Amino acid sequence: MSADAVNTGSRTTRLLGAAVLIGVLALILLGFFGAPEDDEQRDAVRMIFVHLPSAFGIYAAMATTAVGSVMWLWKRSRWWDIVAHSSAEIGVIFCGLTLFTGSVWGRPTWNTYWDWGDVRLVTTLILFLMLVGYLALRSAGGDENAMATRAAVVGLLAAVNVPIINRSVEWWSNRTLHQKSSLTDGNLEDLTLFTLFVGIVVWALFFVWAMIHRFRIGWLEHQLRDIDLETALIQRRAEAATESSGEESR
Amino acid sequence: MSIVALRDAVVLLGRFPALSGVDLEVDAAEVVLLQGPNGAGKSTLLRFCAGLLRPHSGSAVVLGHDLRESRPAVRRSVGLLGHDTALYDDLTVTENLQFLARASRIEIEAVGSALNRLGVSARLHDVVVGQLSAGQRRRVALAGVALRRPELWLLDEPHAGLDQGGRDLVDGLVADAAADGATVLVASHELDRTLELATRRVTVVGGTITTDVVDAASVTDPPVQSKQES
Amino acid sequence: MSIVALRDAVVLLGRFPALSGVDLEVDAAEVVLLQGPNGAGKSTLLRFCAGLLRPHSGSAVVLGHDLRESRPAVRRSVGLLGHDTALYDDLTVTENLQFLARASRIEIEAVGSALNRLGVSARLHDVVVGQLSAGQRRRVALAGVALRRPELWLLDEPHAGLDQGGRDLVDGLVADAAADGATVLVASHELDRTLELATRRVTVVGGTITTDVVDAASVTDPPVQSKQES
Amino acid sequence: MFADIWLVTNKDLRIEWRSRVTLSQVAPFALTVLVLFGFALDANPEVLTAATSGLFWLTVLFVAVVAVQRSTAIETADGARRALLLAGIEPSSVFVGKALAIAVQILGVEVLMVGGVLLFYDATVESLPLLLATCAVATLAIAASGTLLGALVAGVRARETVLPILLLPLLAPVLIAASRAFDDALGVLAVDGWAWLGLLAGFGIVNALLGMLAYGPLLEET
Amino acid sequence: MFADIWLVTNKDLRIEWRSRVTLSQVAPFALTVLVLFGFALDANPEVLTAATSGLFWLTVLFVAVVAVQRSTAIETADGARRALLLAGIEPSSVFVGKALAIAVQILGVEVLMVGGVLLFYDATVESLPLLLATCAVATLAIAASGTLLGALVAGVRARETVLPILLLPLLAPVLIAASRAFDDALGVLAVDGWAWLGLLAGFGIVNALLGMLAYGPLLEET
Ligand code: HEM
Ligand SMILES: Nc1ncnc2c1ncn2[C@@H]1O[C@H](COP(=O)(O)OP(=O)(O)OP(=O)(O)O)[C@@H](O)[C@H]1O
Ligand SMILES: Nc1ncnc2c1ncn2[C@@H]1O[C@H](COP(=O)(O)OP(=O)(O)OP(=O)(O)O)[C@@H](O)[C@H]1O
Ligand SMILES: [Mg+2]
Ligand SMILES: [Mg+2]
Repeated sequence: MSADAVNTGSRTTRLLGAAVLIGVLALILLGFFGAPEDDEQRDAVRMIFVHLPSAFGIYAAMATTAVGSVMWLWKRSRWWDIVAHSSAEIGVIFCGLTLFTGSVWGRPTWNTYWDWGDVRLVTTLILFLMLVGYLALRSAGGDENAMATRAAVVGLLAAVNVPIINRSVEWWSNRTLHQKSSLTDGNLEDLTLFTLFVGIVVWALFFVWAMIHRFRIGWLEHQLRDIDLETALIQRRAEAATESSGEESR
Repeated sequence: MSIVALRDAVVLLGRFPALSGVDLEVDAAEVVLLQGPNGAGKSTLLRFCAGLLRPHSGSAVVLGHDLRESRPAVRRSVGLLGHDTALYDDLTVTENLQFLARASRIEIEAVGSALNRLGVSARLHDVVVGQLSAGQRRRVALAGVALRRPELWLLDEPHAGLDQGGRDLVDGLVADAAADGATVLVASHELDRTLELATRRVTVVGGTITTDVVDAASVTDPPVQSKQES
Repeated sequence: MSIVALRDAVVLLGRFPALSGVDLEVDAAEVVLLQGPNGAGKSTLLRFCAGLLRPHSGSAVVLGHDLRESRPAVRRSVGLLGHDTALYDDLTVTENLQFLARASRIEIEAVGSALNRLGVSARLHDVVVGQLSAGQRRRVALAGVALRRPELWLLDEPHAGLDQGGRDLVDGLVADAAADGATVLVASHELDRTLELATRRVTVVGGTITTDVVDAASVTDPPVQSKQES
Repeated sequence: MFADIWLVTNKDLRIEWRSRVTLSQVAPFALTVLVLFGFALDANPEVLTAATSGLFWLTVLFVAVVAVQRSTAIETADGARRALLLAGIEPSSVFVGKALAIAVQILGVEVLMVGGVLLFYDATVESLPLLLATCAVATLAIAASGTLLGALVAGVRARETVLPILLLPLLAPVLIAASRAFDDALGVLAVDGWAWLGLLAGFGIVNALLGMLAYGPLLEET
Repeated sequence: MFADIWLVTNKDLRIEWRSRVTLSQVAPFALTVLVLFGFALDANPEVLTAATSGLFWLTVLFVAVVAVQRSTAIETADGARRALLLAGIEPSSVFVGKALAIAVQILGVEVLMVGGVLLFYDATVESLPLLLATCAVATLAIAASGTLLGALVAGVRARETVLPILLLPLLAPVLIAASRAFDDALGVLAVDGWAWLGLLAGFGIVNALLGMLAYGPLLEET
């Protein structure tokens, strides 16, 4: 443990990190030079290589948060609590990235950065706000256990958004600028599809890599607290030894 | 069967080990005085026994219920008077106690007699609790505990803020409770009063118990005011 | 010149005459014990003398200032310890006292010695006040009063919640203040302790003063178990 | 169960009644916000008409935040929460009881606000049943979420500010769905109000169930 | 005088910093409200553009309510107000000190909000000086009124609700003037923004003076 205590990396994460770097390079090459441009959207279509993997990143992160939250509430397992917290933080990043790439993409294709009527956009934004609230709550401090329980409830409330985001284009098909699932209807070019998969894999690796690091930080903090607790306990008991004679005069 | 059975119980407030390993066995009908310096952990111990705090480690059984699992069951059968009075400022004295009675499934008639028992004058029954004096407020809170006739009484400085008459009432209350077979834990700094009541004296320092004297004699002992400390 | 001079002072809380006509003259360096049943009006009397309440009728002069006109001037020169501690929960002990010191134009160094004086251990100096135990909190509040070295000390149950050492500290504090020529009004139910300290005993009942005994004997009495700190 | 719920609702409403907060403060607050919207959209009648439903429900959301804040303050003052715990009432009963008390207050304010909107914003009611149903269902959904989050933030240091940032996004779906249903009820937009109402009901049920489940663990952790 | 002001400002900001309320909570709150306006005005881009300035300042008003609530809560907990009274700091210094602390927080949030408006509401800045001046002046006016009313409601039983209903109408002039000035700065409307700014300054000065005078008597009455 002592080696890990100095930094949160390990052989696995370094390998993962390298894979992510290489993957991003490959993605750039494939995305810009490999995949063909779209008939209507022209070069703008390349945004999908970041946009969709980011969106899937939200799903993965929120699913992890949901599982972690349930496990905390059920088993009161600190391990899962830290998992939930870590993945929620990463989820905020993915969510922000989705919003950002989406609105940048929207400018050329939909001729607007933002559309208040598009249910998918709106629900994604709601999720983002709820995650910001989640982090605000976490940072408000206070008793660790109480905080974990509160955060778990908020995490679950936020996670409920995910299926809605995903299904919204079907449920409100008249109120969306988004196209329906483009992965399954099979009219993407092969190379585009391939690049998209590369993007998804790279983002998934990034997620795992970031999770491991963030989790280790959280876990180390937790252990530090345990060590602190040991010393605090010793100090606290020492009060008894010194003070059974006099009052706490000093 | 012992009413309270703690073994090496550690309780954290935030990250601070307010109880750093407590071993305590209390049998039915005992009256235990908890003494010790400020910040020793007396209030924490009482709140812990009331099922309001979670044990961090160690084992803890109160009234037959394990505090790691079934704290709600414990809460229903104890009565706790804390430093704060846990009353609704905007409700009158009667309304507060009636709420407590209904919530604890006790007949409403008990309210009047509990208030009488604690010497809360009739003028105050319809006064909003937020307007009471410090001592009046504590009397009402005590009436709320007495009302429930708990099996385990947890009193945190019950004499504080009460006038002479009030102090005598508290003593009577504790004596009666013990006579009825209930168990009482009293944290107090007013040793001269509580020593008379207690059958046992436990000293808490630094979140653990340092001395534990079963003091059958002290029941007859006159209140010398001193010994302990200083 | 008398420090406190009330003549038929009536004070209303809401519409309730918490003081129903008080006549009281206190001279410099007196230590006056206010006793009386719960709800008698002791706390109200202290808050009134601190310049926090407006007289409804009657005349009231404290430290030479008329309470009908110049209450801010009174407030600056008195020190009040109330039932609540008037500290900021989110600031640490030191920060709270430093704030008080700066606001009252007192050198910052006084903070450390006031805390020492009240026996607040060094571990607590950087703890946020909201996390203190009841007694620790009152010690800090008392340090805040001592810090200001007021001409008139108004202490509302200063012993409540303090452990034995703390009680002795309070007694020492009061004795020293009186020796320095300051005047002290103490409301208390712990007569056995305060009787030793006081030079005069005033009984408040129903918002007026019923008995007023100057207790010369006790002045010469040594403050028995004294010496501060055990 | 029902006795306990009524006990809690009754207590909260009695405290409200004693302090007259809803009547003398929340209701004026709601009207103030409505009028302020008028100022902010400054004398642009078409805009105001188009926005009526949205502004109505946005105001209700702010009212809800205020009402929940008050409902939480009642429990946290002087450790009163402890009393509830020690009394041993089922947490789910406490939840339902407090939610009902909040719902009653919000409903009262809504009645007033409908009047205000008709008056200030020059709106007309096309479908009264839809309007009433929307108010009822949305209010229950809001009260359920509000009570849950109220318990959630009760122990947090800065709950005045944490509450709105958690509650408002959570209620955004209610805002949208209730506004669309109102658009239909007020004849502003040709949408299917009843479909939105269904959505609202679903949201309300999910939140109420979640609340009943989560309230216990939340009360535990003080 | 200045030392006292700084003492109070410093204390308030320190408490804020310790609890990170502004950073992690008030700012997201502002963002949430901005977004909620978007939801409420649903898919009506013209309305949104026309209303941008109004919604911006309305949001600032809500932020102000939250910030003042927090600032008041600091003083009222456990009779801390009494400490201020007994310490003998000039009430006017307390007033200025607390107002400054609030102003600093609100200004911080406004910076963020300008970003949000540019993104979500598709706004463009035409005159940066006017924009900045309006923010500064309006914020001071808001902070002054807010602090004054904060003291006013401190002793009131249900201050969570009284504060907004007093503060919001009082700030209606700020809302209007600042919105018009912003309309000019964002190039939405061809009005004379600087003239509105003058009005704003006048309002701010009057409120600040009133606050300094009235704060003492208000602190008195607990
Ligand atoms: C801020 C604006 C946007 C947000 C928040 C957003 C959000 C999302 C989300 C959450 C998904 C994942 C849905 C799923 O497959 O489950 C998604 C997918 C997608 N988005 Fe966006 N989006 C935005 C803008 C855009 C724009 C401007 C375009 C392009 C014209 C676009 C095109 C797509 C496409 C093609 C998919 C993949 C759909 C599929 O295969 O299922 N999005 N977006
Ligand atoms: N979050 C925290 N961080 C650090 N210390 C804490 C925290 N919470 C509580 N404490 C400490 O834990 C102890 C709590 O003790 P407790 O209130 O049980 O004391 P007590 O014996 O009742 O004292 P008193 O006689 O003053 O009432 C105190 O020493 C307090 O300073
Ligand atoms: N608004 C009010 N309406 C009615 N009665 C009130 C109101 N405010 C205060 N009182 C009464 O005024 C009295 C206040 O007394 P005060 O707090 O001064 O008593 P005290 O002598 O300090 O008592 P204690 O020993 O309990 O601290 C109490 O009897 C209280 O019930
Ligand atoms: Mg204690
Ligand atoms: Mg009193």
